[in-house]
Amino acid sequence: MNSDYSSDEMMTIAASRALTNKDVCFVGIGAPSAACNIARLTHAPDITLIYESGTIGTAPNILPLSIGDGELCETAISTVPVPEMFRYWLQGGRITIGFLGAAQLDKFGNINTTIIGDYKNPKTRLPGGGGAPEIASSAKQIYITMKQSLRGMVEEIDFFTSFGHGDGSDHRKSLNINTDGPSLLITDLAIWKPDPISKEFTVYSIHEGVTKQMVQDNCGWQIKFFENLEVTKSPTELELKTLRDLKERTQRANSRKEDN
Amino acid sequence: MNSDYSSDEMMTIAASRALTNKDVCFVGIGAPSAACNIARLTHAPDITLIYESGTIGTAPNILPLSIGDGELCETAISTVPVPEMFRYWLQGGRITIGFLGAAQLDKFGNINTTIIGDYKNPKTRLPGGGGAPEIASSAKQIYITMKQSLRGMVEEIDFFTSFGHGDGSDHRKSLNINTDGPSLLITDLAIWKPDPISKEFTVYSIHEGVTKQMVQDNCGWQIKFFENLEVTKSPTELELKTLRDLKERTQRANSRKEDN
Amino acid sequence: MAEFLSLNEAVSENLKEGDTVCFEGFTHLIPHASAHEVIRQKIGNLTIIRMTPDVIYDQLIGMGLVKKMIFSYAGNPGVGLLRRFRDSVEKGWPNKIEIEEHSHSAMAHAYEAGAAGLPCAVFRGYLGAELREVNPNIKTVICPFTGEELTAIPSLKPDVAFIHAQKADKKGNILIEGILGVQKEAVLASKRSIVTVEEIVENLNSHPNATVLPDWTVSSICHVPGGAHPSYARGYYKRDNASYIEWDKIASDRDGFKNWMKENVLDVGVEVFQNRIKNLIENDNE
Amino acid sequence: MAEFLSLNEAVSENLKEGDTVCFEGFTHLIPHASAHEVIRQKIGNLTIIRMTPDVIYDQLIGMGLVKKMIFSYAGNPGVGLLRRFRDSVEKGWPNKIEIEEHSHSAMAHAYEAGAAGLPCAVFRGYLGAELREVNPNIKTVICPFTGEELTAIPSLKPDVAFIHAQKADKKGNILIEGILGVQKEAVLASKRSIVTVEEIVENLNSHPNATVLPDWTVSSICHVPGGAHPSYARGYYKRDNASYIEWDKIASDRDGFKNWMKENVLDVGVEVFQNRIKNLIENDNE
Repeated sequence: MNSDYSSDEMMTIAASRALTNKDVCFVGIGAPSAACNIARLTHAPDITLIYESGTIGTAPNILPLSIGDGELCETAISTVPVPEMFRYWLQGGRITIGFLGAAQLDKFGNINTTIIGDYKNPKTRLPGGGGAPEIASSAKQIYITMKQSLRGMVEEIDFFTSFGHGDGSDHRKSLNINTDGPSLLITDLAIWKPDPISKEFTVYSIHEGVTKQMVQDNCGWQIKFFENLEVTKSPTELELKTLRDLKERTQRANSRKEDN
Repeated sequence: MNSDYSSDEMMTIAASRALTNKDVCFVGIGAPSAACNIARLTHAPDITLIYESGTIGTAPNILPLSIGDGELCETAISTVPVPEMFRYWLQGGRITIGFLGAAQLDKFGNINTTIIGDYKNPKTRLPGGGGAPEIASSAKQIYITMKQSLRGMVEEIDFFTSFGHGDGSDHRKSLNINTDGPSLLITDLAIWKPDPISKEFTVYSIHEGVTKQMVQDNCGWQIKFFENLEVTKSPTELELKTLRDLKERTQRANSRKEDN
Repeated sequence: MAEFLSLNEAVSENLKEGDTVCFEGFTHLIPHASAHEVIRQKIGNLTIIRMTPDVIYDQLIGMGLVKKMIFSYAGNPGVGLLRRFRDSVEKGWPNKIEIEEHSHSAMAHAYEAGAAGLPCAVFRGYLGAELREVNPNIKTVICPFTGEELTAIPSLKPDVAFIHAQKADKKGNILIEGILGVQKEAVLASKRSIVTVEEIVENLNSHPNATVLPDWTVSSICHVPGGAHPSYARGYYKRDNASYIEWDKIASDRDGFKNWMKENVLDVGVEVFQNRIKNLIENDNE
Repeated sequence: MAEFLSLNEAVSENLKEGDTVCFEGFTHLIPHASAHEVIRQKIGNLTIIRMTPDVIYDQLIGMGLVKKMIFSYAGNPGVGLLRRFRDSVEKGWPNKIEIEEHSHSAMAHAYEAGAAGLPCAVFRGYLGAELREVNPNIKTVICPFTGEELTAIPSLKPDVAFIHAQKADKKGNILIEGILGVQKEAVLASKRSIVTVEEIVENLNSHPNATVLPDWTVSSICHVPGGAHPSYARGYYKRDNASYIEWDKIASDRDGFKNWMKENVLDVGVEVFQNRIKNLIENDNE
């Protein structure tokens, strides 16, 4: 067991463990990208990673800084035009896991990355949805990763950028959305799964060294816990080394570029 | 002047003369393909030839036997998937001339290549429309080439495979078809253009050595002639040599393959 | 995840009596060997789909394995009509197949929509064309912005797609180069797919934007050199035009057809294909 | 037929005050030099379209040349938010731009439909998403076969498209390789198009299925080595990540922004781009 790791590292590694060789992941930049590549470099070498820039089956040696980095194309099985990516690959139902982040998230996995405040006169204008609205409905399952905070995990989001379970229970089905929706939330403190009936994100596993109170203190809604609450295993030496090596390679590659 | 040529050769060469460097032609196999390539090899070296197999800007050294011959791809600027060909290139309105043939043709340029007899119980089942229904509506202009016969040029076609001018005059516009439609008919005996008002194909030029009576004898409807009827210039030495060389190269290439 | 199988196993595992199936290839890369294997296994009652049904569809129809055909151009390219198809439609021999007829643009759009997971394809088609009077699967939708009436047809979603490609790598990724037709769309639109290939290589080493089907989009891969003959495979062998011309004569009468099928399809195995291309191998010095 | 022009001439001939214009590039091949030329020529009142507006759109907005933006993700990739865009939307400086906001899938479909000559794109989109409440250009059509409610948005048909590509041949055919984005669609959907290229070569000698825009689909071609910087051009130079990170600071206040624009855009010419990539040239030995 290794206790010398950050909560960020724990989050990334916990997310990587949820992925398998059979998954076809639509990967966003940041924590999802790191998690997917750790999975690929450890227990799931045959996982398929797809970035919305059109790169299919990439195996980057360093983490891309943007979804369109050259590294993604050079290591891909094929790079297709962006319209094809969204038509044949996402809408075509070929993605098993869509990885999303959130500026605001509610307990039903609904996500806001559009605005804080009012849409017409926003307090803060965020980047917007990008691929998320259709990833949320077309990927078979949605995994969400984010660091917990009272500002981020809220009772009510300001804008429904992408639909999770709506008001919960069978709200998705009632809108003819036939995919599973958010089925996993991995934060820096815990792993959450939707309650089978209400679809409310419920704490399933708490990362080693974290208390229930810490999870609640960093979440804006009243939390529920599954009965048989588990403890997330700390990162193994291999997981940690793989993640750190990847980050170091990435940093080295980027700084070398600037030194030239 | 050279009078030692066939009416087939005259037809192909007359058709080639109607093409310019600025044209983007959607080419069918047979006489259209020969005409387009003669134009390219004589007065219109910059003409763009597109075959529905997805080959854009081809310059075949021999005539293809099918629309998907390897020669077309090897000499093309680019070869695109067939759905893209029909979406971006034909439906996108980028084709200036669509070249069509016909099993049956009426005086308004409507074409049948589907059946002789009744659709459900045909006397003769023909190949069908292929690309023609949308070529007829999406290409800016339609050129038709066919050998004249009473069976082929009829008062009433058995099936509207592709729409020409319908019942004539503004019938196209009334169906929201905004392209010009059939604007030229080149047969082995004459060149025809639509009457500006009625849109009925009217003889514009008779090939040298052909009489009005011969044109009428090989056409199933009562023909009209333009007032200042012209005589189609016989093939020049260059045109004839280019056509015959092309056919000879084609034959040689094909027979060589069988000799192997 | 693609399995490497013999063609015999791949066909019997993936294709069932009554299935809807396409064998795609646009002049180039037509999967002849696969169609012959289906004929040997006598899998019948099929609905067959193809933009340009030619010799292999004439054979499937003549052998009585077809219930219905969805198509846009039924001819022997560069030669003429399809005699077994005509005999079925005109005279009902060996059975009268049902036909659903479209244009090329419609079929290409319908495969594309199938690959895109949509229930229908929307395009500008059939303006003034009579097919819309005889094919109930041609309908319309109105553009909610311009009011234009557009054409809609159901997307194509076959049970099984057969294609032939140049290469697979050891993992099962498939490379197609040259005239691409609708093969990628056909595979992505279908529930299952069987790909015969000329060659299995360590790495595809392909252009980044080349047409590659990842291994997990394909059901079975079969190594069948020459499997497109008398169609061609760019980089491997040329089109056997003589065979296409001969077909017109072979198919011209019922007995001649049956004898030819017995001798050249039923009584032989898939291995004959690699002999058939021996004199057609592409030669760079030529 | 494409004309070879200087970028200065190409911009003044093709782009007019009030036009609808897109500068496309998906991380790769973003036409920075073209946007800077438009800024120097002070062509304003523009409707700008882009899936992923980033630095150049921040610059166009900050310089007051934009009336409206149609987009799906407005961020500085890998860095953060767009400060000039935010200042316009949140505080109205230098003017409050109008926005029409979509998803990536919607924008990609809308370019594709524009290239395909259709009035609208039909897809499965925005299920449960709130953008459909605030964007009146998101409507529905019903599939006439299944009854499914599908999404429709107007196709994109800009007046002018700007893209950057690796190569043009002497005739004017354009080659794009690597991450392709929506550039081909953007050019085919637009009335006019300007392509800056790294290199003009005798022959493209490209893969048969490479992405090539024939010369007659393009209005003007300009030879601008480095014209994508700080974006990258596969085979030529790498992405200048440091510049993207710097931009966040430069754009953080109005005066700093204006000074930077004067010094690095207004007071210089297109020739600066080839110097900016000197330390980023791709090196095969690396």
